[in-house]
Amino acid sequence: MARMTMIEAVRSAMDVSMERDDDVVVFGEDVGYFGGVFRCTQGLQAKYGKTRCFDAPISESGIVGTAIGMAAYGLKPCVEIQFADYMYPAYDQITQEAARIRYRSNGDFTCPIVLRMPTGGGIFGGQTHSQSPEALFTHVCGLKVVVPSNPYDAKGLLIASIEDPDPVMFLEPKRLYNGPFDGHHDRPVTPWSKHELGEVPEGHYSIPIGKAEIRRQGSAVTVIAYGTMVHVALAAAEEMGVDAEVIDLRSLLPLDLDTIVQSVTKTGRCVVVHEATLTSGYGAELAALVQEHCFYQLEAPIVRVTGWDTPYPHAQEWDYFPGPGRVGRALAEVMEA
Amino acid sequence: MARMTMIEAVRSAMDVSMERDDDVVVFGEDVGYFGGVFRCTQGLQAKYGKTRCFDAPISESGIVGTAIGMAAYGLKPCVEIQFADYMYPAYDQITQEAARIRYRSNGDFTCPIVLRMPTGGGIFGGQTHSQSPEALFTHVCGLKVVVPSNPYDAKGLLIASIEDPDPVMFLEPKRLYNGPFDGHHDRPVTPWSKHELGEVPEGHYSIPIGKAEIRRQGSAVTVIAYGTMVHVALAAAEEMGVDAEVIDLRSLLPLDLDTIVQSVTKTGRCVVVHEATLTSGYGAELAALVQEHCFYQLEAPIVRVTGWDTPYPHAQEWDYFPGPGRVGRALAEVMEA
Amino acid sequence: MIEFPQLSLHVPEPAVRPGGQPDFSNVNIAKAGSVPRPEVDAASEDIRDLAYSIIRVLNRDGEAVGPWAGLLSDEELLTGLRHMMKLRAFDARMLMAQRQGKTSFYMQHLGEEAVSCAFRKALRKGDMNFPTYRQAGLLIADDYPMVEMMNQIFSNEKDPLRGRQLPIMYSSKEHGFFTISGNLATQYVQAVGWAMASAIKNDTKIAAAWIGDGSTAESDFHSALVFASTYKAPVILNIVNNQWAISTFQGIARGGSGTFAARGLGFGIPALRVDGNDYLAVYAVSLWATERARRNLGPTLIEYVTYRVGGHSSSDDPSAYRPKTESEAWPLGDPVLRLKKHLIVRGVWSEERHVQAEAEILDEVIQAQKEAETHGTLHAGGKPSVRDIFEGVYAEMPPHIRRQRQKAGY
Amino acid sequence: MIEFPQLSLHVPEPAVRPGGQPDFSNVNIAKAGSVPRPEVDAASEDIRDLAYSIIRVLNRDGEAVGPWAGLLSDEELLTGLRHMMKLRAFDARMLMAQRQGKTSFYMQHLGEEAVSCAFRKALRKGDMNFPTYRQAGLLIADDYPMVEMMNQIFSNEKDPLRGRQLPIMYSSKEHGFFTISGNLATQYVQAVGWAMASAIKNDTKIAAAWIGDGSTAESDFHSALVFASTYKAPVILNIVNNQWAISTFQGIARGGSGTFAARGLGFGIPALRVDGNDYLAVYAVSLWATERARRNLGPTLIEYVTYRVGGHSSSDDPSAYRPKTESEAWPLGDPVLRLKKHLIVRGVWSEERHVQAEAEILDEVIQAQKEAETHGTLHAGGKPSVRDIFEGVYAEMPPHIRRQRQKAGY
Ligand SMILES: Cc1ncc(C[n+]2csc(CCOP(=O)(O)OP(=O)(O)O)c2C)c(N)n1
Ligand SMILES: Cc1ncc(C[n+]2csc(CCOP(=O)(O)OP(=O)(O)O)c2C)c(N)n1
Ligand SMILES: [Mg+2]
Ligand SMILES: [Mg+2]
Repeated sequence: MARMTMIEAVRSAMDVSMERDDDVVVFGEDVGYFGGVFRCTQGLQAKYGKTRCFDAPISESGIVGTAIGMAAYGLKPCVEIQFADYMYPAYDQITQEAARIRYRSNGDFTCPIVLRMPTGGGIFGGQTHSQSPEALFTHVCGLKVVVPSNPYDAKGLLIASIEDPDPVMFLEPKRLYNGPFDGHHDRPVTPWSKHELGEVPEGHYSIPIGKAEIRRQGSAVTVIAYGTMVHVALAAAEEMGVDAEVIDLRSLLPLDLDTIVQSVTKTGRCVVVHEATLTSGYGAELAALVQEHCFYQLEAPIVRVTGWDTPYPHAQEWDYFPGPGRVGRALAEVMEA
Repeated sequence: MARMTMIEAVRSAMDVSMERDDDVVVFGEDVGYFGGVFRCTQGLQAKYGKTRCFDAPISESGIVGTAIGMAAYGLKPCVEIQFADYMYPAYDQITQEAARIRYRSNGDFTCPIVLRMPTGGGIFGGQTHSQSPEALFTHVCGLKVVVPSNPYDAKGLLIASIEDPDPVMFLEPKRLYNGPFDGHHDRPVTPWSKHELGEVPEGHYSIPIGKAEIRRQGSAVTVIAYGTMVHVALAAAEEMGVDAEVIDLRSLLPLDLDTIVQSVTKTGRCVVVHEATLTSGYGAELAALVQEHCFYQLEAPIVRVTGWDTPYPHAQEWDYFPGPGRVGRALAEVMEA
Repeated sequence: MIEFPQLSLHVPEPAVRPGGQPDFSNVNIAKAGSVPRPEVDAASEDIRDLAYSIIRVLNRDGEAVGPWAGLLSDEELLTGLRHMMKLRAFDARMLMAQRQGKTSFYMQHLGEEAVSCAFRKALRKGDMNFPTYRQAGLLIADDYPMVEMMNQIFSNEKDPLRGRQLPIMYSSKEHGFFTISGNLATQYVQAVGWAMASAIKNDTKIAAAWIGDGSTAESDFHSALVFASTYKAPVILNIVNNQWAISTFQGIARGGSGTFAARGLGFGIPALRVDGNDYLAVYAVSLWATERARRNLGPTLIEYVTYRVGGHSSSDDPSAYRPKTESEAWPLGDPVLRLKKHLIVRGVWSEERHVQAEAEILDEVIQAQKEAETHGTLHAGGKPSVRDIFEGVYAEMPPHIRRQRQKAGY
Repeated sequence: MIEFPQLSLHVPEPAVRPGGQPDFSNVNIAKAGSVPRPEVDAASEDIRDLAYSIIRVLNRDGEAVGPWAGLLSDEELLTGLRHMMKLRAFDARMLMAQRQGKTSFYMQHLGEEAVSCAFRKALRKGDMNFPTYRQAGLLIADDYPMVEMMNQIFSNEKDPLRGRQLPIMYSSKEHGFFTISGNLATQYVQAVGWAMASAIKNDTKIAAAWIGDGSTAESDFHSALVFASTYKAPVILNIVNNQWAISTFQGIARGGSGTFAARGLGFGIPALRVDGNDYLAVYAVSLWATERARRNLGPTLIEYVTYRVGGHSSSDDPSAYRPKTESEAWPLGDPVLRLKKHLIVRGVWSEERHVQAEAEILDEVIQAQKEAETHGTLHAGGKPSVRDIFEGVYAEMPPHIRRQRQKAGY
């Protein structure tokens, strides 16, 4: 098995998919000749030709709009939005079109598209290169929302997304591209090659959308996380010496509620972590569901640890980012309650 | 005091504001000569001239984009989005621009704009004339989100919104335009002229943004609602004979958390009602906050009664709409738990 | 330093408002037959004039004249007339059904029948339209069953869209008719994507995008032109300029550009303007554009100059914003009457046969309606199921929607 | 029925890629002085040619020639040269500071200095720019203090934006410089709104919108042109065509239109193309356009033809997608060298004075940097407070943000 970074894993997923299925096409801003600003599509144009992997004009609505048309024709477009922060011009096409074409045509037309988008902060990208807009997708029925936390999952989930008959928002935590970042920004980064989930098969495999994974078994408290926050949560649990069970959701919509309910039923305590702003973030939905389904098992209020309700600041990045310190304090708070 | 429908109240708010302040301008699709498809701006062009009230091209992004520019100049634009369902092309301007201009310029520039938009279903408008996108705004820091439930509030809150120094999303539940609709679609509609909150002063007054109102005192269960659902909740409480306290939020962001916490602390039970789809709806945030702040007072899981997680269907409108039957059953469920 | 005077805002207004005399003297109408017909591989910069003129075939005397004439046989023209008459009769009946409460909403084509009916003739099986709500002629002229359309309009138990969509928001892949969106303009760029896909797959099918004059202001119009221009997509970019967008006259969307067709010029896309009430002209121009697309020469933009005679929709009363008699003053006449006259001049039609055809068509529509009504109307008879709310959000129903369906009792 | 061949997708490509010989022979460059100068009230349809040509003043010999010449005094030109040199020196230092880790990010103007520096000269106090990240010349040429710019770049304790914004995303209402957005094109339509407001208030101020060639593909570009055209807003719509958008050459955004200026023609907006590396030409065209706006004649679109010599940003290495020597082959030369030569030809400047000026300017920049650094750099010294994260989201801090600030310990 090969060692891959998350970038390589994502690239490999597209490569494998394009190889197997002529209908898979890849396009977006700078993805063609150059291979994308994060180099995720590097080499694909050379290998599959410029009508299957090409540069698009800087028009996110045009990219998604044409992808929808291609999908209606019968292709399977897997497009890149350069940063999740730039998906907003396409929000109309995503939510009013892609999400509802199957429904409104009663299956006469469908929309199997994937929108890949680098997400989250931690790279001093300021308010326009750091956003985590997942909750703006989870409120929209008809979409699927996937957030991998490691190379192995990234590849398996991306292949599953490309093969999925419905539109999938594929959010790639850019701070994880090169290693399992745990929020300790002042320490050297471990590369994926040193992590077991950096072991990625070269060929085809897929991971079902809608299944969470328990990254750490524990019995004292359940931490629900996804993307970068999985690694932050693991670090916090270790550092606090709390017997936490850490769930990596992987897919937010559909959600693996069973795994969550089982865990919280066991632990009686729950912390939800995400990088997006607090109010109306996906953590709200998770907290609402947990209290609904585990009310009688809960021994303490569910605590949310999230980005603050402010834009993502540039200089004060590490005071904004919900790092292991804040998650650790939340664990302590929940355990004491 | 005059009797006004909600349409007249909204119109009166704009009239009073334009009269008092030359910097208030009103524009949008069909709002000029014709006075808007719901007639909310009727007469304003004749009274204030066509450079203060005018028709805009069908471009929601252009409408909001130019409004932002006007606000940067020093005007106070109050624009109409013909249906909330059509705000999506402007979502980028709303969330990435209007919401952040004050913050990113450290107050050098500001964005005092109001976006009025008819919201919600109940008029057989299908999936593109029925949406309730409030949660897509409440997740965006920098915006304020207001939803009135009656003519008196509509006028006072709209005046406050126009006078507010920050961008306000003003969602007008269109099913309430002509009367306090309680979800009994098979019964004749009571007009606002028969309702005490249809009494509206003709002159200037304002209602502070961020203060909820208790519409019905009760001690057994707290129902949190806004817009049309306030009337549905009141009907359900009456019909079930449950001693419910019904809170009309009026403003979702900022939220009057104190009123909610006080009420749930008293009742120990809570039902949240909205018309938008369930997952990641604003009800999730409310449930998350209530369990966080009232955990030890809660005697039953918080129940959410909402639109289903599907597009708003045309023919099955009344099976989708969370009417008094469904709210009533939720009250019973919570009381029995 | 020069002192400049105070600025003032220019807000365009229509020539006349209710109470005024309709006036179309500002509409510059080329004589029938006067506009040249370039080769389909003409360079866009050599045919810029076509964006500012109006291609017309039928003259006042009902004769077909000029270089764009002569493409259709008697038979084909008779069929075309029948399509337009059918659409008109269908519209009248459905508008009435709406007034009777059998459906919630309706949108008619009165005065614009030639546009979609004649365009459809230039397409082939497998081509795809991305229509707005005002191109039902594409279905009628492709013999899509009227009963199906009505089932959709009535949201009844046989509604192919199971009650989910607003009336008239049809969908038929088989008939090359993409599912209509209630959101304006979104489909315009999707059409370009569909056409790009056909080119990527080295297929021979082409796409047609549709938009109204008012909706060209939307952003997706721009995206469509950008992508079509860059990738030379085999797509026809249709703009139906029926002079109005609800209460807003075309000047608000058009601004200072003179014509909507001119928008194409900024993209190097050949742009033609055509008399949208002239069945022959619409067909001729459509055929020219489709041939360009099929020969991989890229997109063509067509502006159809027509007039919306009826209200915007069943919710609209145009007398609030334009003179009641404005439609009578419209200088391009009525598409049905003009083709009828041409066929009479051609000697293959008569007043009597027209009256008879009208009766036959009405009967056909009434029969279809009767059949549709046996399956229910919006508030009576057979309905789609509540289950249908929950199905089809995804290919496979996820657990949370299943839970909700159960909660709803289904 | 005719059989048509298989379609295929056209994907535009630049003439050369890394390893190839730079080739700009396809760039059609008008002779300096050859393009006529119409009256500012010319009708847009009478000056369409200006969208396909290039207005130039400085010829190869450094002389100012033709109808667009003769507007600036020696003094003014010397100041202009100094502005461009200052911008260039500033860029060089700040790029170095970025490499040294004093800031996270930088974007330079190398090769494009004339555009923003000369345009600023055509504006008056109170006018408002809606710039992109590549118009810092608007600040430099308006004598905005370099120390302030550096404080912002270093996100230090004196950063006027309190560390909230990416480096170089300046804001200065006082200097007519709207807060820069990281989202492309959004500001283009806001500029039109600002100009409309000025017209609504019968003011005399005008606005300038700025966009890059690649970003014209964004939807807001269209909204801007629609609104500017309809309401005849007093706004200058600037397109800086520096040939590249990150790795994507201008052909991807431009498609088949020939030029970006041509986009204006579809809206009836007068559109001019100008040699963006010619300070005199940029100024002359800017003045023409601002006068049009001030006389309430409506918007003008200007395409500045220039070349991005450096990387897109400090994160970019252009040698991955274009020949390393491409910038040397760029036929319009270097704006600083061209103005320098002109001033020498004019007899008011010399090589020696230039070298001396360079040294003076470098010193000035270094002094400013020293001062700025006493207030801190991104990772060292004085910083904005954590409190600053929470302030300014709203005019008044709502309770939930106050709670969060407290939670953060501030
Ligand atoms: C995004 C969006 N904005 C607004 C509307 C409301 N609306 C529906 S039709 C219409 C007018 C469209 O006019 P035009 O494009 O000229 O088409 P026509 O109705 O004349 O065929 C408007 C404003 C909508 N459906 N979608
Ligand atoms: C909405 C949006 N999409 C994508 C980006 C990423 N991006 C930043 S600059 C850039 C290229 C812009 O090129 P151009 O408009 O030519 O301006 P230039 O950098 O050449 O001055 C891209 C794609 C962005 N900032 N915003
Ligand atoms: Mg129209
Ligand atoms: Mg560029």
